Amino acid sequence: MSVLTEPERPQAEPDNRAVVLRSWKAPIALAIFTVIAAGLFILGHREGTTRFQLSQGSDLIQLPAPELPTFATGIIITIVLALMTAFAFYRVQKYRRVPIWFIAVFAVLFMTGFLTWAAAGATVPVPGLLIGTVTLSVPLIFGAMGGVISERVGVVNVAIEGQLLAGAFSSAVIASATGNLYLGLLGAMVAGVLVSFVLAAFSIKYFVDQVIVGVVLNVLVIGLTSFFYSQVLTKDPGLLNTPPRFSRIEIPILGEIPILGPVLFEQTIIVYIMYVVVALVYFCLFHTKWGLRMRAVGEHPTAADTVGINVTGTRFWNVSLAGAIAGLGGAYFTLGAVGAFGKEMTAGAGFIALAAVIFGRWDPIRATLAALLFGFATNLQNVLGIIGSPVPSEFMLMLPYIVTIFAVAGLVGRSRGPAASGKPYIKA
Amino acid sequence: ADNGNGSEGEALDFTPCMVSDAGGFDDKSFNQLGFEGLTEAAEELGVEPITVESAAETDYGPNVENLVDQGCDLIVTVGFLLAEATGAAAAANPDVKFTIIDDYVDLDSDGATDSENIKPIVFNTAEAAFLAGYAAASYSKTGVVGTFGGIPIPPVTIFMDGFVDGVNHYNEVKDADVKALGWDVAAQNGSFTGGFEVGVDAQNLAQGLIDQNADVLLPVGGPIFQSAISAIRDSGKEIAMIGVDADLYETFPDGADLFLTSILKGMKVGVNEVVLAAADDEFDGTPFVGTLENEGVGIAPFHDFEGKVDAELQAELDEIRAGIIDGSIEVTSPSSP
Amino acid sequence: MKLELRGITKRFGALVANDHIDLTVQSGEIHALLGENGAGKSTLMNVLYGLYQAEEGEILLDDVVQKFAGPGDAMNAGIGMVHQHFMLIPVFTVAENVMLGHEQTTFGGRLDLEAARAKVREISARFGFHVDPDALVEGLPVGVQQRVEIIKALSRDAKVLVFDEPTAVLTPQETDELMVIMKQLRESGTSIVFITHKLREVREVADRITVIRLGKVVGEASPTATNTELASLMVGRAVELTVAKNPPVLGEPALVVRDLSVIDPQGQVVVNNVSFEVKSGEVLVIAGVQGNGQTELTEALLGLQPHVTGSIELDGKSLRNRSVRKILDAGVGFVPEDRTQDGVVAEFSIAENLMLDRSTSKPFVKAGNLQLNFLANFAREKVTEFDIRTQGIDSKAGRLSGGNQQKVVLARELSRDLRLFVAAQPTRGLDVGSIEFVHKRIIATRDSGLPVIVVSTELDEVVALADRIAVMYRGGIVGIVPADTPRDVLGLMMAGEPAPGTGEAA
Amino acid sequence: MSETTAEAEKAPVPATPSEPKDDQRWSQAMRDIVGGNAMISVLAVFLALVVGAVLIAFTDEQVQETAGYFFSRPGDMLGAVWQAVSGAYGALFQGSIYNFRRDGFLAGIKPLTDTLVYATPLIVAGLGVGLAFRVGMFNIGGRGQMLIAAAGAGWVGFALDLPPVLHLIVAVLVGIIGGAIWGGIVGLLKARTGAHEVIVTIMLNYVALYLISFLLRTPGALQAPGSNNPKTPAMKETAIFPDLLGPQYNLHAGFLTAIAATIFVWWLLNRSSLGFQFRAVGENPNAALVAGINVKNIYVYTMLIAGGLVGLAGVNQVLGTVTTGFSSGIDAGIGFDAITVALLGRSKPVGIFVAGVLFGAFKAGGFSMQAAEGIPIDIVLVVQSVIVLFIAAPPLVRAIFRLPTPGTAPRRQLPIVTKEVKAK
Ligand SMILES: Nc1ncnc2c1ncn2[C@@H]1O[C@H](COP(=O)(O)OP(=O)(O)OP(=O)(O)O)[C@@H](O)[C@H]1O
Ligand SMILES: Nc1ncnc2c1ncn2[C@@H]1O[C@H](COP(=O)(O)OP(=O)(O)OP(=O)(O)O)[C@@H](O)[C@H]1O
Ligand SMILES: [Mg+2]
Ligand SMILES: [Mg+2]
Repeated sequence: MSVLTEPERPQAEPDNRAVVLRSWKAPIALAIFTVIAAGLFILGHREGTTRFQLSQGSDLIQLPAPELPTFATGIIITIVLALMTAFAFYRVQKYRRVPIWFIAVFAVLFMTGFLTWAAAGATVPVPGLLIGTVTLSVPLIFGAMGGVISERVGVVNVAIEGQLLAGAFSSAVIASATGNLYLGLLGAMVAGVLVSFVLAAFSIKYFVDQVIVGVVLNVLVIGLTSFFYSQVLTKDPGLLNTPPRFSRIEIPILGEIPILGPVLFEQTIIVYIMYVVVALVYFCLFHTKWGLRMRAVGEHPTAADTVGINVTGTRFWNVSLAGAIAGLGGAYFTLGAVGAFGKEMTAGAGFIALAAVIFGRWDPIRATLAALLFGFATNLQNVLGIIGSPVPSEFMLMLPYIVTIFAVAGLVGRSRGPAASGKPYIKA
Repeated sequence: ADNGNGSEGEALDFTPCMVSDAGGFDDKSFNQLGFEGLTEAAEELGVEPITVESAAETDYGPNVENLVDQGCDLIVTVGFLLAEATGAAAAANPDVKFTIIDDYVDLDSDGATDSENIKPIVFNTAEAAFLAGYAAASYSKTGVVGTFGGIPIPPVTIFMDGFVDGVNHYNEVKDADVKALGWDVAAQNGSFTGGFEVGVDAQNLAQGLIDQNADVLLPVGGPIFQSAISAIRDSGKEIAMIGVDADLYETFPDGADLFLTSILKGMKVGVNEVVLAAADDEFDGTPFVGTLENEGVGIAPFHDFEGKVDAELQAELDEIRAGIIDGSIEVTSPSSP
Repeated sequence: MKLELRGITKRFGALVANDHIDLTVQSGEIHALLGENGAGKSTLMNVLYGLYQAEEGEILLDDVVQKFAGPGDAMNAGIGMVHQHFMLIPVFTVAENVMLGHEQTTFGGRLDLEAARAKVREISARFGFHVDPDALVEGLPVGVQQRVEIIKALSRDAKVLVFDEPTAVLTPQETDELMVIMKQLRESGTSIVFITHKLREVREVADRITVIRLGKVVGEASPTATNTELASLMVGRAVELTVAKNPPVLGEPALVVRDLSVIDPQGQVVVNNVSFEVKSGEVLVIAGVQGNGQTELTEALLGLQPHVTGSIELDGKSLRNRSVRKILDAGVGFVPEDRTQDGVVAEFSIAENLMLDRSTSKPFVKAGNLQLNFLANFAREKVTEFDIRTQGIDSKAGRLSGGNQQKVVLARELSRDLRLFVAAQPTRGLDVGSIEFVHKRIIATRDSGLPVIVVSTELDEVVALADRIAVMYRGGIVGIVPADTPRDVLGLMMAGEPAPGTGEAA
Repeated sequence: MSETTAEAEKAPVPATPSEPKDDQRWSQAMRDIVGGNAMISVLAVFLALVVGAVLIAFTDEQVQETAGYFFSRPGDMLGAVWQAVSGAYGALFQGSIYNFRRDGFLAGIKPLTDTLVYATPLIVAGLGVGLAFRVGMFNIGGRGQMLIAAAGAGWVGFALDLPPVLHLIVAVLVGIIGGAIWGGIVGLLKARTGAHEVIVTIMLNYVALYLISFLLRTPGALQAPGSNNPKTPAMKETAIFPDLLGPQYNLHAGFLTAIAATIFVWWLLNRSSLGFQFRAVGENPNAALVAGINVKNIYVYTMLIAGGLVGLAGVNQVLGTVTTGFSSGIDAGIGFDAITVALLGRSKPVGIFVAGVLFGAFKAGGFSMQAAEGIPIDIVLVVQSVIVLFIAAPPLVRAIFRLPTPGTAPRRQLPIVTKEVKAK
């Protein structure tokens, strides 16, 4: 037998020695954007100046509107972006992370450069851009809150689209028939809950794959609402499909804050409800008994069961709640924005909301931010289309979707959802 | 629901039918107007029409074929997308009459409609839009007017072409500098919602134009004008709109106070007349081209805006109309029929 | 509190997991429940805890019949349980886990985390635990997680405490500490049901022993009974508790590992600079408490870990930074530690599982086509050779019992042309009969002249199989010692103390 | 083998009588048939038709009128209900299988061939979605994949001049490759960055839509020369799928591609090495990883093949169904319908084939239902989704019909959502 040559000392040392793994994703993404910036701002040379309008005519406090020389600004911003990219590479080389605020600053700079370039010789209405961002995001945020709640409790909610559409439909019909907007809102919530009931019943009671139920429910709701729309609503639109619309309410004082005031505090009641919902979902999810229990059920239902939590009931009621919230989002289409129901009027917003949930890593605040990002990209497309951007309109229309792909692939990547999400809880 | 053949006692044995394009009959635009024209004619004749909606472009062929199966005598198809289906069915069923809106069905590109039994109904909307553009420019106080569309397809962009040209004509004549946002005629590029749904997108586009100080809006594309109304109401500013297809002052009373005028496209009348003619066995295949001259297109009265527009405006418009009709003012659009 | 179970019967479909079981636990008694895997112990306890509803029988506490609709009722009645598989939410903190289910709230419905923290600190202090109430459970070592489970039970004033195999994941030292705690609890009047497979522990703390086999109570025993007596009562026949093996015939060092470190995706160093070698014809057992880097070490050998530094050489050829496919092709046989997760595809047939890691090349695949006839013959052969108890080669692997699943994995790996065999926790969760079988095959593999690495947390198994023992602690190797090293020394090494006089080896 | 089977009985299993008597065996067989899958499917279709009937009756004007005086003359309303429902489903049948109003069998059977035409893209796209399901991936990107494929095949079809058979083959291949690339992007992003395929496929649908819209209105790209409409020219004769049954039927050779694709996917999944790896990854990615299967590559291959199959649906649309040129709506929602087809077919090739034919029949029949009875085609969506819901929940169907539960343990659903490989 031989003598071992192993070191005598225990090789082990404290366990929690952490090492930062080098991830080149961030610097590479920054590099790509820097190249795009160079391509557009410098090679895609545009002359003139770009005006950034910061206040609206009706604002109490009028901010000056800065004017930037387009080409010079483009060059400067490109240089700064290049330096930041180099710095990011340097950090990663040295095994350090690229901080998130760094990426945020980069993004804002890039966006400023892009706006300056695209709106050469024109005015960028910053408040309008932001107001549109909020309004476009409203249904997405409601939908995302529905998604967050449902998935946190362990039921994948692919049916957000169906919940939004059902909410839009019933709120239009009810508000139109009764003339009462609040009954319309209530109707939207009830409709969302009904969709949720089916989702819950099939996935919780019959253990049907949640994604299947969700997908099928979307089809079902599209079919039903379109059917009733053609067969019933169009026969008497005056009675059934001309709901009143919420008007904007300006909140005193807050509404006067420069830039943000008009963006956040001159909105319809649905938007204010949305602020409350987001805040409540955040607070309740992380700071109340309800939230603790529902998260437990979504993470480890058996463990929740062993401490006496009714898993099935918790899932059922929270999925229903999710439906109610998403239903409210649906009401925004009819009572908040347009004032009439149209076939398939949600046009995929539910899927975007689902994307926001995943992008926002199942966190209400981040999901809201993700929805806002999407709204911003969409509205940027609108605004640039009007200003007359040099890019063909179809490519502008693609923008929000491409931004989302970049964000999901580049920034989020593999994200960990609630552990038991999507899994039925089967008890002996 | 009986067996479709419309066998209602002594009534005329004539079944007029219609196929929508993917927009459906409630698109508040040409499908709907055509539909109304058809139903009114049918009522007048005392016959039962059959109408089917298409959900996708693969549906057109089967829908037309199914209507032939149902024994239709006249089939109205709506939109250029149905050209092939119409042409094929017309060739296969020479004794069934067809009418198509917004296309000539010239699949063999010989400059003429392919079958005798097809009557195209087309409109040179640009002419009317030109007038509306001029009126908008004249009315605008901010010097900015704007337009946006649903999807960049010819039946939509032809409005935008005419409108922007009309604004430019005003600038030339009056040496003014009214800006028309949302459409670049030369590049054929502009702002679109990406669909014909009323919704948040359309509202934001309208909002965006308002942010650019536009005080006359021309939303083109089915029901999306409703979103523009929402945006105008929300802005609280004094902004006028121009309707399309029908006189929206009449057909959409909720927004009546906002319509400076509307660009009229005589689809309802056109379809109505073709159906009645066909029922009387007076169908012929000569295309109907709606122009200012034959009043197939036109603009609606100013209604509530009568007092707010320039006193001379109506006279100027009449003059331009005459100019267009006699050819001294040329209005062209890549999308003109 | 006195606990009494009368005539409990619980069926899972056709399977009778508990068959009219009677059990009485006196107040202030530690009552051990013995039985082989699948005997029905956990099922019985889950019935007691209200998780399962029994078809027949009743539960009495202090002679009062109880009606438990769910665990909530059982807990309110004073029953607490430390589950075999921990019932903790990994992403919650200790305090959150402890308060879950009976949360206190303050103004506005806000969770009163402070109260929960205080409770954790108070109970920790009482039993000398060192548990940080704000630590995330997923970051805690298993031993500490178990303490959290105990705190959880105690925070609800449990009068009857069930410990379901609590020692399986503990070092011998930790086990001893747990024994002390159990005795402490007994002093305070708590009744305890203690489930374990380790006869030594039973004899140390139990006041009485009940043995269950195939869902029935087969007898009572006193703590003074011998190991052999208890084992044969459990299994129903005499069992061989040791593995017969010849001294190893050692060859050249075949596997040489130098300065191997593994960093996990979170950036933690999980294997820290280890070096060792295994000769042909030798079994090196890697001992240690679960979670000390053994898993990652074996995964690194198989190329499953993305961030590995150092060198791994098999027969002089480097295995590092090669794909799993290449490493398998180089002749590494691997029995993963988590059978159901990593070993078999439950929905695949036994035959398909037998070709799982040879799905790309001959003899199972020719020109992209599966050779189903060949596979069927092969599978039938292996089912016979490895005594896999099944309806047929086409039944799903998921339907097999744990032992038979393990045999499928063994059959698959051992039927390849191997140069090295790595088996992680090969007998975990198996009954005595299957353990015997697996051990024999491992020794046979060694005797065929292959280097063998076995990872095990069970001292019995370590001692039974090893030619040499490497003990891991917190990612490093504490020492490599001969097979005849005394158990208490091994125990200390597993707790991180270097072996006395290291450097000597068999 | 026989020995081990006998041995297996030693486990603490069932107290079933060792020798079932004949009648018992018979009743067990009955139970299996009545409680089994085929029966459930039939009943689910039946239930869905009942739901459809309720909606049809509910919105029928005649029924609403007669309901007003239901209590005085109930017969009227029942008659109206019967009228509405039988009329609708009669039209559905005549539009999808056999039209009695036409003369002769050859004309009467035309609807059945139409059904197969509609079934073709549903089958191939369903195969693409189902294949991804089997690997645990959720391909909602059918729309984008079809559009790109249609654009590719269409461009070859109208812009190139090639000899007859070759032209068709090249067009089909280019289309399939287009779909495969659009799908492959998803697989690649998932494998390399972990991006969730659900998000990426949804986003790529829109990107494809706008990309194609742009090309359609760009002269020199897809737009028909000399026209200002966003529409391509007609396909050249040489690139069109030939008619299978002569010109009086619409059935074209594309249907053969659906059969071929079904056989191919069956072979792939059940007989090939790659398919074995696909299934392994779908069922248990961790075990697959340990068994040396490169899970990331499998994701990429899956999405390539799935995208190619869905692409074939797009190819069928432009070279078979609508050969006169297409616009951006050419996908006709098939990318989404394919999901329900795949679900109904339980992600198995033959099941998908049958489901595709069923849904094709609904589609064909839906048109005639609309034309004959004025019932909006949306009702078909309702019926289809209700079928899938019921089929997915056999216990519910059994409960409704009070059927016995079959002896076997409940079937586990095929995996749908990716079981993520544990972080390594
Ligand atoms: N939820 C369940 N469904 C079906 N069968 C089950 C279930 N839980 C346990 N069983 C079966 O019941 C029997 C008893 O299992 P149990 O977990 O009680 O055994 P045990 O004695 O605790 O074994 P171990 O020592 O391995 O923990 C086993 O055959 C097991 O397979
Ligand atoms: N889901 C199932 N469906 C059908 N039979 C099953 C299922 N699970 C287990 N069995 C059968 O039940 C019996 C007991 O299985 P179990 O897993 O409890 O075995 P075990 O006693 O734990 O054995 P081992 O010690 O080998 O793990 C076996 O014969 C097994 O084949
Ligand atoms: Mg147990
Ligand atoms: Mg077992």
